[in-house]
Amino acid sequence: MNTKKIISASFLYVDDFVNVIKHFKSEKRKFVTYSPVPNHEIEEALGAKKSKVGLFTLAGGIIGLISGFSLAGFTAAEWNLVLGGKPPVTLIPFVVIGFEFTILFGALATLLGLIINAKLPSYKKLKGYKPEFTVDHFGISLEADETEVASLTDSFNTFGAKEVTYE
Amino acid sequence: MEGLTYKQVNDSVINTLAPPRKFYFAIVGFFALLFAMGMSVWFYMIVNGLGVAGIRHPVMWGVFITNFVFWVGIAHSGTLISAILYLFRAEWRMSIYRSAEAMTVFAVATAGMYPLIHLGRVWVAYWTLPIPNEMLLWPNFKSPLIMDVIAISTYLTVSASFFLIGLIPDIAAVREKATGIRKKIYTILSFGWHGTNEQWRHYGRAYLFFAALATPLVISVHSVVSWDFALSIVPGWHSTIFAPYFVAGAIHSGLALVITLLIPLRKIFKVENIITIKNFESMAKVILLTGLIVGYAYAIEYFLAWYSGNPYELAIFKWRASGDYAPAFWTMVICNSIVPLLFFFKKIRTSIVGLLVVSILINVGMWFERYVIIITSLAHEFLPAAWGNYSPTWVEIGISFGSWGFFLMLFFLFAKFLPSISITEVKEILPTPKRKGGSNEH
Amino acid sequence: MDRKTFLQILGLTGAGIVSGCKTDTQRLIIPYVIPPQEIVPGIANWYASSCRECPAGCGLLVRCREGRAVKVEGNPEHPINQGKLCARGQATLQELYNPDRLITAQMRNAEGNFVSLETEIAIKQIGNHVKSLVSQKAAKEIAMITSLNSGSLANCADEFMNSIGGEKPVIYEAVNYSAIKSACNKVFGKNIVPKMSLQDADMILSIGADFLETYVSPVEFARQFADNSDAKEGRKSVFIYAGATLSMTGNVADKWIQIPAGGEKLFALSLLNEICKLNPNPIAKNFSEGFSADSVAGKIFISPNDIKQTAKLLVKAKRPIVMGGLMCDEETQIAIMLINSIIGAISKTVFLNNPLSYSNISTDEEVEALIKKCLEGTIDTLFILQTNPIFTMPKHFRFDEALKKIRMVVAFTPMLNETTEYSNYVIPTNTPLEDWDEYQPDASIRNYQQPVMESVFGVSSTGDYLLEIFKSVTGKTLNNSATYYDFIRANSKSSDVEWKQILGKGFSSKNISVSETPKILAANLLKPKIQAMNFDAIYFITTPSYKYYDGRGANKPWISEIPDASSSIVWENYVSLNSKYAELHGIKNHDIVELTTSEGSIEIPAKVSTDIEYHSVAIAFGFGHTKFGRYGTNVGFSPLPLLSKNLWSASTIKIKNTGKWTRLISPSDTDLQYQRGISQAVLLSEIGKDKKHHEDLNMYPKVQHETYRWGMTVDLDKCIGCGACIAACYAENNIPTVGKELISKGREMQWLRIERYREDEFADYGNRYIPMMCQHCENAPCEPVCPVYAAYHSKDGLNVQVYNRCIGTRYCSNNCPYKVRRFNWFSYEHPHPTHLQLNPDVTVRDKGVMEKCTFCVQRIVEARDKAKDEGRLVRDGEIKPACVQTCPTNALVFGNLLDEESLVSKLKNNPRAYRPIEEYNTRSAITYLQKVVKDDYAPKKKNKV
Amino acid sequence: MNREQLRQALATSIEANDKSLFKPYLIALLAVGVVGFLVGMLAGETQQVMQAYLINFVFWIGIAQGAVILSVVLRLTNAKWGRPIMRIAESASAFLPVTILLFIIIMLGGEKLFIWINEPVAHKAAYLNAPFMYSRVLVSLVLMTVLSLIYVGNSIRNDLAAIYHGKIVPEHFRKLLTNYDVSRIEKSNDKQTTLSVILAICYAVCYSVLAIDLIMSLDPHWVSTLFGAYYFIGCFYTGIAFTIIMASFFIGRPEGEIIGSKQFHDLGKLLFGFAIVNGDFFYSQFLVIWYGNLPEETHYIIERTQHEPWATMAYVVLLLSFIAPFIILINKKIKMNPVAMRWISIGILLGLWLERTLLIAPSVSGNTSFPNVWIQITITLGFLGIIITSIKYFWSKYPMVVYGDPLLKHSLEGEK
Repeated sequence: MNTKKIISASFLYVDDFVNVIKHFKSEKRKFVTYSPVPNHEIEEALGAKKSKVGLFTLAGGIIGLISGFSLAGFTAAEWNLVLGGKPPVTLIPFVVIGFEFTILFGALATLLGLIINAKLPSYKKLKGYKPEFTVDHFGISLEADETEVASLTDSFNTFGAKEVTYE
Repeated sequence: MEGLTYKQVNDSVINTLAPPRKFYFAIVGFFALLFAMGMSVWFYMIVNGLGVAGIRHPVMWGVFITNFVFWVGIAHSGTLISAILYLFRAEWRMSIYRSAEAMTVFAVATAGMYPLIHLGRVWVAYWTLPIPNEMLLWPNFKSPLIMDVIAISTYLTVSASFFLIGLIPDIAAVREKATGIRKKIYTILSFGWHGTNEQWRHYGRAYLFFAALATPLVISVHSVVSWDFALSIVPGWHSTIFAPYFVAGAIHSGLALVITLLIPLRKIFKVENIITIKNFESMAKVILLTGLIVGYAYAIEYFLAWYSGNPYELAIFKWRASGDYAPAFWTMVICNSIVPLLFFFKKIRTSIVGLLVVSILINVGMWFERYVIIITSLAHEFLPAAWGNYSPTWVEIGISFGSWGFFLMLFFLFAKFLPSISITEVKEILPTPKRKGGSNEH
Repeated sequence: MDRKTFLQILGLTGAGIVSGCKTDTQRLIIPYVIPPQEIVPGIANWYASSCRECPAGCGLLVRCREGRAVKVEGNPEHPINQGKLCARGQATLQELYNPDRLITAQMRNAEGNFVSLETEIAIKQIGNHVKSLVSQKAAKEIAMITSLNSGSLANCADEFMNSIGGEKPVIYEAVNYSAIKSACNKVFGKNIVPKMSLQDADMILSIGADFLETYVSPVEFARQFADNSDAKEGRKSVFIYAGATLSMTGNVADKWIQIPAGGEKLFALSLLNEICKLNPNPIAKNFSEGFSADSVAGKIFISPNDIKQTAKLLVKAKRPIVMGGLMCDEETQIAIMLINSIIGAISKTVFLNNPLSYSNISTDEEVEALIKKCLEGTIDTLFILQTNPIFTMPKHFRFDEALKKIRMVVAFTPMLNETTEYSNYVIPTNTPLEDWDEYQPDASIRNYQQPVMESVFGVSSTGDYLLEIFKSVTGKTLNNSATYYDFIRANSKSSDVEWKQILGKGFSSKNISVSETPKILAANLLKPKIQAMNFDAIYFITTPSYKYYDGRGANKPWISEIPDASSSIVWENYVSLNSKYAELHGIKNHDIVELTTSEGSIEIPAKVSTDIEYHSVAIAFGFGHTKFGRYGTNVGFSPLPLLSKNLWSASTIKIKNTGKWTRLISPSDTDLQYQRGISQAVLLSEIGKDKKHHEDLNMYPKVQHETYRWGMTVDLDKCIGCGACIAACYAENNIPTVGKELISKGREMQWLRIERYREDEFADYGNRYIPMMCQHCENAPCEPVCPVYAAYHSKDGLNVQVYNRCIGTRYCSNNCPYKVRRFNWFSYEHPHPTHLQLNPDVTVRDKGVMEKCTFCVQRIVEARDKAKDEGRLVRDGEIKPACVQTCPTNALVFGNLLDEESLVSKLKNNPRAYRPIEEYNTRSAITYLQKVVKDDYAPKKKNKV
Repeated sequence: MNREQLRQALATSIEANDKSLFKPYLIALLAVGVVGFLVGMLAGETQQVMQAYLINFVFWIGIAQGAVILSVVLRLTNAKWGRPIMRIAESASAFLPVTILLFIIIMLGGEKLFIWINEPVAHKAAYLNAPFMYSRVLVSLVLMTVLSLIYVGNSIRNDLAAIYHGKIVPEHFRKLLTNYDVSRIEKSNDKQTTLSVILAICYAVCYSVLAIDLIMSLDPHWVSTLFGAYYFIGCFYTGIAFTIIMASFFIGRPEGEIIGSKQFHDLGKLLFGFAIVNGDFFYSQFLVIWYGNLPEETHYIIERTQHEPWATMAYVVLLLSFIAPFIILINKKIKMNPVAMRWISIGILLGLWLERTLLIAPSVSGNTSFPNVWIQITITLGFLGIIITSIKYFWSKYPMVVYGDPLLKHSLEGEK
């Protein structure tokens, strides 16, 4: 019977780590990578698509712009009062309101986008995660059959892994 | 910063969160007391009426609004450093932006109290918010004050979110070193961050968009603050240059306060190798630029007041320089546009003493700038029979000190409980660890 | 529900114990216009009455809401004031609602302290005492001193004293015209103070007569003066003021002849001398022999030409008048009377057939005779009726000593004052608005007063008390009158129908036949005695304050808070010094100087100005009470210690700078207008020329008004700076007074202020006034900046302030170029019973909100609704905001600007029209009309504004 | 492209010493300008001619100086990305000496432009009088020209020194490189930084003076405190746009090989940023004036936004200089496309040119008449001819890459 194990390896050097990623990618294996800092080379190696957070920002911004102008415009029309000779509904000063709402809604939508896309908050402990990954180790973890553990450990070591563990 | 490793950075920043000594509690306690004192004075004023303060007819705005503009200005440097310089890819921001950003949040919170303090009827302050109600009572969105309410609350929301987003990976790092109750708190605050590349992918984009949104926001916020004055017809207020001039002034004072606070901070936390003199020098250069802009604005306002031939404008500007508030005026001119010129000398902008002295003087000068603009214009408006001079009473002074207490209390708490230097971003500017020779290209 | 019950339900009269003697009179009061009915809540009742703040006798209308008087206004039908009132008249409500009024009688006990006792018991005790005197045949030991009453109360007092066999009452007034009376007697054989009129007068010479302030009948004079100087093209009327101080009156003169205090006699005599040269009159020539202008002018430091020119003008004029002020002694008044006679003023502007009530005032000799008796110990009991001689009598009279000698001094007064300090009994009385009375300002008019409301403190009138005492002395009623009301009713000799009409109207009048102009009696005229002025001496003079009169107005904070017309100083007085003199002697504003005369010395702050002649110093009288309620005590300084016998005549004085310093409080720091053209003036010949053109530019579409656009015009040529409008505004709009401490901090609450500027267009002297209130701008800068729509522009053009919506950001005030918005820095107190005066139609604002002039929107709404009910538009002149209503000179006009035919629209197109700070595009609803300076009298022009 | 390839390309280019400066189209442009000018004058349309001339004057000097300031800013901010296009921006400086000559015509016809020359405004006469104003403008122009030329010259000398380091210096550069070699580049760069600071400060001051004198004073009763800054920021904005257009012409040329899409991306971001700043400065003035509603300020705005033909033109200006660039430049791909960027920049320049017209024409020739289109077009073409000629001259004579700049290495292959 095959028991699944989570193997996780940590690397000190980015170039080693990139090689590992490329290797496992070519093997079409599923794996999770960790890094203490974001890194272009790693991202390139992973070849992930551009994040969709930007769409949230854009949508938020547009909704904000519309709601800012309409809030100001409709409430002013509701009051329908002349102030200092200025007509009740006049767009020029409402630009500020429209602008601020654009920013506010855009920012909140970005926050929402981040939370949804990055699946935050997620307090479940990830298997294969090690504290060093937030310090200086680049980590990779993958699910493997128990039988594969040894060979995988070996291949990690050949790529220069500092430490390989499994559970 | 050369030669540091990820681990060294990680450790030295997390070390700043080591359990504090008694002295620290004494300081925080002192500021908390100061804050409580300020709050009591405010309460006294609410009960008795605004008459206990020095504001009067015709100077209806005084130290409260001066403080408001001052604190909003302070806030601006944080966003400048964290967002604008992020977009400009300036590396010198990395080690200082976190504390600058914390300053932003606390300064906006402090600033936000002042419009409330100065209200005649603070208990109905919520009428300024667009809260749906069955009476269909909505605020007047044409009023610069409502623009201000919207701008400041947007600013507080966005800068606080930006601050928290930036903190997430760092708190994850801190979490791993923490124990006991602290660990639990940091775990919650870290939103379950693990630093997977999937997370980083979204995080990077989100951070970029936040920066892209915060940049125009920061400019708009102080523009809106300036329009609190410029949209009036008060001589000395009604000026088209106010928006850019206030933005520059805000950054001027904000950076000065960042320098003032970071110099002792880096000493206490022994992070001189992370917050280096180079960081300060870069800030000094920006201060030099903003100082020049502010000086340009002073000069052009004076010249055009004469050129316009408007007797009221001209009278105000003459009176500022020679009237009852001339000392304040010259303090402002010298501290804001003359003293910063010292930063032309490399010796001064790279000396800790020089930086500290100049930045403190700028803070004094910028406070007086707002004081001069607000008070002198109101005191000598159109009708000479309605002129009157203003001076603050103990109420205004007490509340002002209280607000410093509030700000410094928060800042000290922050410094001990959250990483005051961005661990992640400092790591980012270190050379990427590579087996085949490092490079910091990223 | 009747009025009384209603009041009790409202709980308005805490001390509503009504003395039994008067309940039966309560029902008979007659409201003005509205028929006598029960009070309808929310609907105001108007009652006619009469103002008793000074003896001028203006007619009043009292507005009552829910049974309490909330506003007084002039009675438009009354011949004296024709609807107008001065600041003192407006503030008469603060006498009524003064929180320091007595509730019960006060009796001095053995230790010399006052104890309260029931007024009825006190009256009984006094009655018993008088009874015992009468029974001991010692009625001659009873004396009475009373303020000026002409009509029923005077009759009542006379008959009271007469019936019990006491002395004839002495009528004492500090402001008396006995010099005129005796001069009139000597010249014409008539022992009277004649009625004077400025109606259509084309040449007015005032020798120290402040006829716009306190002189004889100021409201009447102000109206007449403004009427005939209405800026018509090429108008001829000329006003010359000769005196030591440029008073509020002198300020509107075409020319000020600066004569030193005490120089009036020489001036008058030389003028008479010059007039005789032009218009010979042997008696006058003889009287003024040796006082030619050339010989006299140098002695009073003026140019002979000033006298000669004045003489020419007077002779040439068709309806001239010369008036002599309080400081003029008998001989001066004789000279003036002779001038008036020669130039033909008699029966045109001076009416010997119509004696004023002032004629009844006892002479100084009569007063002194009474005091002498007291000092000799022959007076046992003295009744003091509504007068305060201790405050006004110079020490020469020794009145204080006299009072100490008397066993029983009974003072009838609403509240304690300096004289009550010497009294054994103080009987609290009603104020004029609370009770019946009758007053005759001159021979042609009888004013009637009704109790427009329940007595605030449940006390009675002086007349009722006298009748009570009489009853307890004799057991009979005086003149068969059970109450004072009956007494008046009987005195009126009218039928019931007439009586109702009279009460409804507030007065009755009769025509007086014009008699032959009397001949001048030569026999009585002795050659005048003259002392030349001394170049080195400084002469001191005091004049009654236009705010406090002889001091009786000092307990009214509304008036105290009105900045003085000539110095803008509030709550206090000072000594005026000539600026050249002050400079020479190192005295500056606010320095405390010591003034010493032969009689005594006082210390008083100095105010330096060019409004006073070099050799003269002046102090306003009426300040410096030592006991006059919370508002009146220790306000300013009394010059009494400096004075010998005559209160108003000049005396030499020594001035010493003490080196001490105080701060005279004024709401404005400067009186220069820096050529900003705020209060503008124009030469008569240049009216309409050289007007600044303002482009009609607007970023936004023009504001459209429906039906009405309320607006106002203010004619600065008519504005005399008297402050009546301010007092009216206080009364109408529930504006709190704040005291001088807060004013010094810029916390005054007046919605309407009169800005005072020194002329800078025309050099030398004079104050320029401009009433400044909310301008109700079309493009109001205050409105758009309000975050919560608390300020907005209404459809009929008002700039509306919604107190309930205001959150107190105060931005509106910052952005108001006219600085007319007021902020409630505190919650202001209205101590009991002043809160009863509050106008129920106007919100009382709490701390933290902004407020300002509303154009009396409550009046606008009322009139508009009424017009709507009647299916018509509001008529022009139907709405009068409080300030417009009371303005004695009609300087303010209110109306609909959309109506081309309205008076305000016409005035708006007057060539003198301008709007201050017009270049800021505020499009205000208030248009000012430039003050006119006659070319002949224009001081040398400085640079043009 | 590596360093040696670049060196060779540059050397080839400058040694070619292209004499065919006056291409037929340039001659045609210049001729059209001169003819338009003369015909207009002869037809008695002096004011129209001078107006068109002034519009073009303030427009083109702004472009040339703005481009130079772009180089200054790139230097001061140590922008690595900007090194490949720095010299292209600097090349606009060739137009600057010409501006001084061009100004003489304004001096000659100033009466037709500046109403206050014949009707002095009393309280401003001390400042607004012809001799003082002309000297102010001349001093500003000369100062900026001299400083810019020194700045560009120093930069070129460093490059030549680097290019000919160890090589034979061609005849016409010998004088420049006398006693000069690569060893002095570092010190020179320090000096250049100082000079940059001076240039930037002088730019702000001088161009504020020019804005007030040449544009604001046309309506001597109007004042806006931001106007000086609005003008010099606008000039910088046009300078960026113009640099983009010039850079786009280098694509395909050997010197242009180091200009990649990254440069256009960053220039595009800069353009986007300054579109916003320019719009912000406009709004800052407009909002304040609109809100204040003071006739002394609003008459200027009302004339230009509520009366035809200016009202329509105002919307076109807003569209071209702010709304269109703002919307288009959000897109990253467009920013990286040189041809697209060229056309966007031309659109922006057109917008700004119309904006100058909108500022100047209503003040000069009244608020109803539309400017004479033919005079406008011919004179504009003439100015275009002059600036192209001067820039072409520069291009043919000097190395078009800051070869000696230490930060250029980031744009070269094999050097990181």
